[in-house]
Amino acid sequence: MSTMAFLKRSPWILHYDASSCNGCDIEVLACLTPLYDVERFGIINTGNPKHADILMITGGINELNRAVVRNLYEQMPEPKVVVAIGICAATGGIFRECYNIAGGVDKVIPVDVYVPGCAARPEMIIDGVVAALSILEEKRAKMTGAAQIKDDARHAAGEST
Amino acid sequence: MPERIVVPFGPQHPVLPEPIHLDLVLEDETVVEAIPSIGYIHRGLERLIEKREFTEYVYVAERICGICSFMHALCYSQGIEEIMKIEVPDRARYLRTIWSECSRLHSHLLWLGLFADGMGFENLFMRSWQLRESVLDVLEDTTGGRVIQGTCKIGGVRRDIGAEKLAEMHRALDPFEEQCRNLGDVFLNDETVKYRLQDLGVISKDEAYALGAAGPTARGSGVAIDHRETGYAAYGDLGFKPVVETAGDCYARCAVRVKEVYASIDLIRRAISEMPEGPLDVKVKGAPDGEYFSRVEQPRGEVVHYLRGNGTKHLARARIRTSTLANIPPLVKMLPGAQLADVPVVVLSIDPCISCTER
Amino acid sequence: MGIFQMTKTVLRNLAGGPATRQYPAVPARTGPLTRGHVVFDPATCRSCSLCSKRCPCEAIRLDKEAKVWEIDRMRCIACGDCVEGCPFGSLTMEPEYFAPVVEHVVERYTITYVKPEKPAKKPVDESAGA
Amino acid sequence: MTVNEEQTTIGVALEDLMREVEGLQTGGYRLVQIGCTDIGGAYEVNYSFDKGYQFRNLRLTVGPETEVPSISGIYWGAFVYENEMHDLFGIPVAGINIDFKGTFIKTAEKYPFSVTRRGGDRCRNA
Amino acid sequence: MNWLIGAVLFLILAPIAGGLIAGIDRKITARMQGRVGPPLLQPFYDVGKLFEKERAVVTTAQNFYVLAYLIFIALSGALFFAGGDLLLIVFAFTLAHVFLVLGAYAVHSPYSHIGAERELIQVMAYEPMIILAAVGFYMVSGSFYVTEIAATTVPAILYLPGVFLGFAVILTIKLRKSPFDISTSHHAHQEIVKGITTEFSGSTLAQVEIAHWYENVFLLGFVFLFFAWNPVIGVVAVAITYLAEIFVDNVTARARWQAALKSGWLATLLGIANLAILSYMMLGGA
Amino acid sequence: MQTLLFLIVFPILVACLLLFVKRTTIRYAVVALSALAIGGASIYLLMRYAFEGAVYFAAPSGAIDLAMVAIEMGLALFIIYMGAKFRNYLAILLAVIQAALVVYLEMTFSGSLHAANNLFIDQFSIIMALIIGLIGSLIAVYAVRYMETYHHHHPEVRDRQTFFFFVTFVFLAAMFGLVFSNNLMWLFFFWEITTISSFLLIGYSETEEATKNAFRALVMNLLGGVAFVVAIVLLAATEPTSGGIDLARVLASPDAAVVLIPVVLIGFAGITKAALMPFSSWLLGAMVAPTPVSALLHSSTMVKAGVYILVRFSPVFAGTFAGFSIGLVGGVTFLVASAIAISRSDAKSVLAYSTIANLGLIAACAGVGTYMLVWAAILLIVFHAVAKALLFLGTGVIEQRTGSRNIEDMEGLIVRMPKMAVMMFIGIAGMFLAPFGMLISKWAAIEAFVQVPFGLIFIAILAYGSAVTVFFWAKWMGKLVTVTQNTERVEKGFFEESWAPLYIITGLVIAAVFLFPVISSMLIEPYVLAIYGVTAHLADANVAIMLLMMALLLILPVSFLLFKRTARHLPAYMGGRPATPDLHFAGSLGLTREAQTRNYYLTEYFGEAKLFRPGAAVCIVLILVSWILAGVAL
Repeated sequence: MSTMAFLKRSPWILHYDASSCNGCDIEVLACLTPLYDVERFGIINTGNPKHADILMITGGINELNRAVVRNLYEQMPEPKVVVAIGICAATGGIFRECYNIAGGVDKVIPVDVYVPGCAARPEMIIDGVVAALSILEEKRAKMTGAAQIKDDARHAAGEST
Repeated sequence: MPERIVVPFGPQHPVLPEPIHLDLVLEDETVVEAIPSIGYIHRGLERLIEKREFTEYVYVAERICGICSFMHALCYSQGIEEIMKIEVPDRARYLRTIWSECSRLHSHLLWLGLFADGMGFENLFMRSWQLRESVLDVLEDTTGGRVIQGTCKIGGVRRDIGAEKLAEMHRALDPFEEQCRNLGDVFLNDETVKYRLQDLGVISKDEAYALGAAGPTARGSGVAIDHRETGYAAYGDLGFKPVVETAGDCYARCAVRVKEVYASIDLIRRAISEMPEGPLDVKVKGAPDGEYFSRVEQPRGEVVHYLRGNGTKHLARARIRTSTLANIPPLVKMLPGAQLADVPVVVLSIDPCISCTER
Repeated sequence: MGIFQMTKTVLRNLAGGPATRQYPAVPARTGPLTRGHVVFDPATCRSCSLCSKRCPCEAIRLDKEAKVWEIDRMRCIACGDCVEGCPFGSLTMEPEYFAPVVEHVVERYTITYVKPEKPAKKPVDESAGA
Repeated sequence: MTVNEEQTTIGVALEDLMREVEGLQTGGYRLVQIGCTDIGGAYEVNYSFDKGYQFRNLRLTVGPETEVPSISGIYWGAFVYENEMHDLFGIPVAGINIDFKGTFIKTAEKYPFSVTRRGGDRCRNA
Repeated sequence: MNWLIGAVLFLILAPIAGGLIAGIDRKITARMQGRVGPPLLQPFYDVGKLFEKERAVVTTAQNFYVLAYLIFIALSGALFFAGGDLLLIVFAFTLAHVFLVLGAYAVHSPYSHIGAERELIQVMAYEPMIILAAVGFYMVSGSFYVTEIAATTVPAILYLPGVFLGFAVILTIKLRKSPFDISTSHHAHQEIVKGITTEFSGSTLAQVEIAHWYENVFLLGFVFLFFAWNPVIGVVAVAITYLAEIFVDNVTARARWQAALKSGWLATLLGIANLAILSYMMLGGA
Repeated sequence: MQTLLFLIVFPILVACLLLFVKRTTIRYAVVALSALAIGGASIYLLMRYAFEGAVYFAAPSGAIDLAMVAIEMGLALFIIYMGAKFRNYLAILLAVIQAALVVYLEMTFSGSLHAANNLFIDQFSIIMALIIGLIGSLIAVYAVRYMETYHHHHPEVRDRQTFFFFVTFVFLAAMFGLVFSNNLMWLFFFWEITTISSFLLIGYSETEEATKNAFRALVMNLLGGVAFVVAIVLLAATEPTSGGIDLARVLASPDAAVVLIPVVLIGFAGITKAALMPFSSWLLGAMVAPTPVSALLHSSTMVKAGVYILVRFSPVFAGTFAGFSIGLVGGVTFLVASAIAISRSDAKSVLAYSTIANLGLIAACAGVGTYMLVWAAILLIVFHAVAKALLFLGTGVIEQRTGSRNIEDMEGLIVRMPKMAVMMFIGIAGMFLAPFGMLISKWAAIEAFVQVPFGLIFIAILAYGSAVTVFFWAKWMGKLVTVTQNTERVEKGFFEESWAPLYIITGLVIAAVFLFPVISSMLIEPYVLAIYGVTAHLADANVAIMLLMMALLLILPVSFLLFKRTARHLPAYMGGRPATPDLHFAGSLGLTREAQTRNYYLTEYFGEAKLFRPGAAVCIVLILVSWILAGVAL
């Protein structure tokens, strides 16, 4: 396995609006547009979990989207990170006390980076992605390490038989 | 015979930034049946009135929707003011109008961008959102927030716009309008855009009215309903005529919004030049007791806040009916017969704001 | 030409160079009013708890006994209501944003204000403008 | 007060509802919304209509389990409000043209606005 | 041995050239949209990243088809640069795409399936024009062999302007550029998610991308044939053609499949008209 | 000559024997053994005559001629009887006209109705004999078990299996006779036998629809038959002294303009038999018959007789406008039938339209008739026969195992019936993919048409037509390879014996690719050379490349093994909506729905209703034009 980390240079994101008020939501989209242009960092908004490395979630978890969020997360190939954008995604935010809000995204899937703000600004989202990149890289290293160990184990088993 | 294809469209879908689900039944690529299902964003914030005092609830109302945030705050505040018989100072009314129209501008530009994206016109999406950023800059400079303004409160507004800033805004309007008109020309005259929009998702005037369509969806079909005509905030002073198109297709709905962008710029221009001096707010004493159906014209159409106070700091009921909810029945009627490629275009043509709809 | 309406924009973009704000290289654009994050001055707080009462999302907690002021950044909507409401100017709104975090922690401050002889409690003007 | 608009509210009995609604429909009114309010042990259902910014509101008061007829036969678009009424308040609505059968707005707790469930803290995260 | 060198050079250099072209494309596109855009080498980062990702599939069969797609695209390009029979190259090219389509079909997934159907519609749209272009070259140079077409001293473009225009139209389909990026799109947002590549991820997706690079170089080589009598003009013309495609990509909305099919077939008619006039002239001249 | 006679007579004997075999096992043994004998004889024929060019045999005539006329009259009476029984008066009318013409011919030109040689064999005949002998008999073998199951599934159909196999073998005999006859009267006799056999087989199930369609086939073929007799009358009348009904002499006739009219009429007969537009409907109607019948009609018999006659006479067509016009009938048929195939979901219907399209292509080649095109046409006949036989038999198996022959129901066949799916895959690939045969032929046809004046029309037709072909085949292939979850395997339970013919034909499809250079150089090129004095062949480099690609295709499946190890399996993307592995998801309105993936049929653009009439109209005009042009040429 190569040790070159392309992952950091080409993070593709999947954005899902859990139960956001659209505030953070549109700021995520604004990141793609000329003034912020996150494609500078190789970021593409894929819209397809199978292609994505970073799952960006805005808004908190409610009854119906719980399964959707988990489904999307599971469909992403490893290594992957989750960035919770905005305070609703972190804790449920101002809607924390609503009867249909179960809380932040971490109630359902592990969250790696929390971006505060109501609404989170494009700059904060960029910062969040940057923070996510190093985590992504760590996970990749761990993954290849694990694969290496597995391989070694297989070899060892092969030799013994 | 074509066979039937069943596709789950959404809730996560790249073209729809918000979760809405459609059970699409297709024959080849023609939609024969499309049943929406919503509820992915339902938070239940109407019940937050039990937890928040009626003055604090403005912040919740703002976050019903992050795009038309100011208008929700305005609608809520006007409702409470109506119940409590509060007379809002003139300058506050004008400032509210300016921020309302700025919100409308940013909402429409945002929508135009998403609409272009739905048509697969990436550059146009980029251009629309680039223009939108200049509106957001103005909003940030005058309110401190890009998308959630937080300046409207019961009895007036929380911030003023200084004379200097107003003059600067006024100066910026002309070049901005020119840029918007260039953008609008693409939407209105480009052949590929026309090809994608014309004769698509047609709703006749009678149908639109009978289905209770709101906002540009209704006006695109020739139904001249625009609540700004009732003259809330400063619209009464500034004078206002709704933008109406008659074709009832996606192109007409797009045209309404493009022309409303121009109209909004004009309204802001006049509001700035006629801006009265005076206080920003009046003191709110006591608690609301009574009920009122407060109605405001959002970028997406008429929004209704039904507010009912019982003389305590907590309202007895806040019921919010947003324009997208009213536009879902027309949407259900529009989809059959469209092509799969047109589904996002048709869905976007009502400018769905799901977080408003589901509260 | 009906087909190439976008040409003008494309050419202008090509000629004019990108409009991108090079964010991490160039600091974020903020205005004087920009609501970034709330800063607390433990030296001036007199534990009146108005801020925590006014906060619409219960992000601020004040423990008068333990003299602890807490803010949960993951609840704060940066509305500025606490800043406006603070009678002692202990809270200010800074335009810089609060950086993303990898763990959700509540910020905690110990109030260092020493109470003078006479507690000075002022009535709060609720509608104080900006 | 910055808004100048007439709002009239007319009480209506359950059996007169359909007739009244039909009357408004022939009178050229459009449906603005249907909304419910919990008035302690019973519901007020507001059917709001508008014609040229003239706001008319039919107010129906029903008990907790009373079945309400659907007006979606008269106003096709009423199904969104009626489904909502059912899902949030638990008011049974008979004969909706597009009946989501409780899946229009799916909530963690069924009928969160229902009067019969009053009392007790329903906020999950408080 | 010349042919072998051509083929080997293609197999080695085309991914590099193709990736660079993709990088330039993305940069120019970004500039046209008033953005900075990604680094020039971004496509390589992307593909490198994809190889680093976990192998995840819906069904293992999909990998087989995609690999076959890559191999046959490379093979048809190699045949082209080896100077082979143009018709055979076109058929090998079609075969490659059928494999891609089968890869998408193999996955039991609605979006992938719709993408596959659309890809087939695209194949149906462009195939006649490619065949016709080959026939056009035959009429000009008297051979179906790329070697001989490239060696001709006749400026093919002067005889085949209609064919060239028609080819430019289907080139838009082949490069997956708006308005004809209907089966899968380089742009993020499409009604069928990622269409044909929806279910491909990791290294499989990287293979699709590399195949696309091969394909682009091959197609640009095809464009070059129109100007082959003068290599300098040829290279300039290829660059201009590609720029024009990027430009069109940026000033149009995506079309529906009907329009793609219609355009492809009308373009073919244009080519036929061109060839009809040409053959009339040749008959008259003879 | 013994082999020739054996191939004609032996099937008839077997047919008679089969009339008395009631038990399936014995029938299977008889059919399998005779298939072996027939196949062996055809291969012997290949070994014996492949390098000898055309060989003519003066078979005994006289008594045989008389017997033939007698049988023809008998058949006419039978048609009249059937026509009366089912009130189809058009059939009666045509039968009467035909009988009258035959009688007239016998009475008036009895002196000149003797060909110097009644039988002959050349490389083209060998190819046809191989197709009939190998594929035809394999289909017969397959049919034994198929028919048993067929009657099991269709208890309402009267069990007439003895009759069925009788007709089948008579059919094969007639086909052999047809391709070996040098005497046009003989040829016509066998021609009529095929017509009547197909009539009987199509009507086998005796349902109303079957009878209707059988009569449609009969009427259309009789129409061709009438044209055939008229042609013979004309030939006999114009060249009474030289023996006008001698095929070899007609082809070699120095006065091409004179023979053109009769040949165009025979060409018309070929058009009806090959089911080109506007006569395509009989072949579609023939789908009501049990699948082996369809396989026979489409691959080795009947329609192949039609194109055989067209290719046989193509030297006469070559360079004439009448021939060009007939070629255009084929071209238009190719384009329109391919397009209509897009809109069909019934597997047999798709196969039928594809057959019609390919026959159209062969006719186009034959009509224009340059040496390269004849080369391509023969290649097309070969490849089409093997691939189509496989596809029909495969469809039959699938229908019997899954209860449906709708392409949509073949979704996931790779999981449910892996063996069958692979065979179908190969069959379909054989129909349109490089490096399989049909594509080689198309490629050759394009290269050939380029060199023909006005060949551009055909190139345009080919370009559009083959693009359309890719669409409908590939989407079918896609259905087969879809890996569905939670589906049951249903392959077992089908009679083991029936797999053998399938395996052999699959082998033939693949072998055809590897052997086509041999087929070309050993059989087709000498034939073309003999007729035209020049011949076409593929460049060696390209042959090598084709073989390379084929090898790659065979090697690639090995790569399957590479992926199995590490991949993690994910569910399909469903817009984030959680779904079960078989794609059920919670849809709107509280319903559980299944995400369905279906093919596109584009009926609005390619439907039969949209395209058939215009296509047929153009073809009718072109046929009339060919007659007029032939007349003008005189």
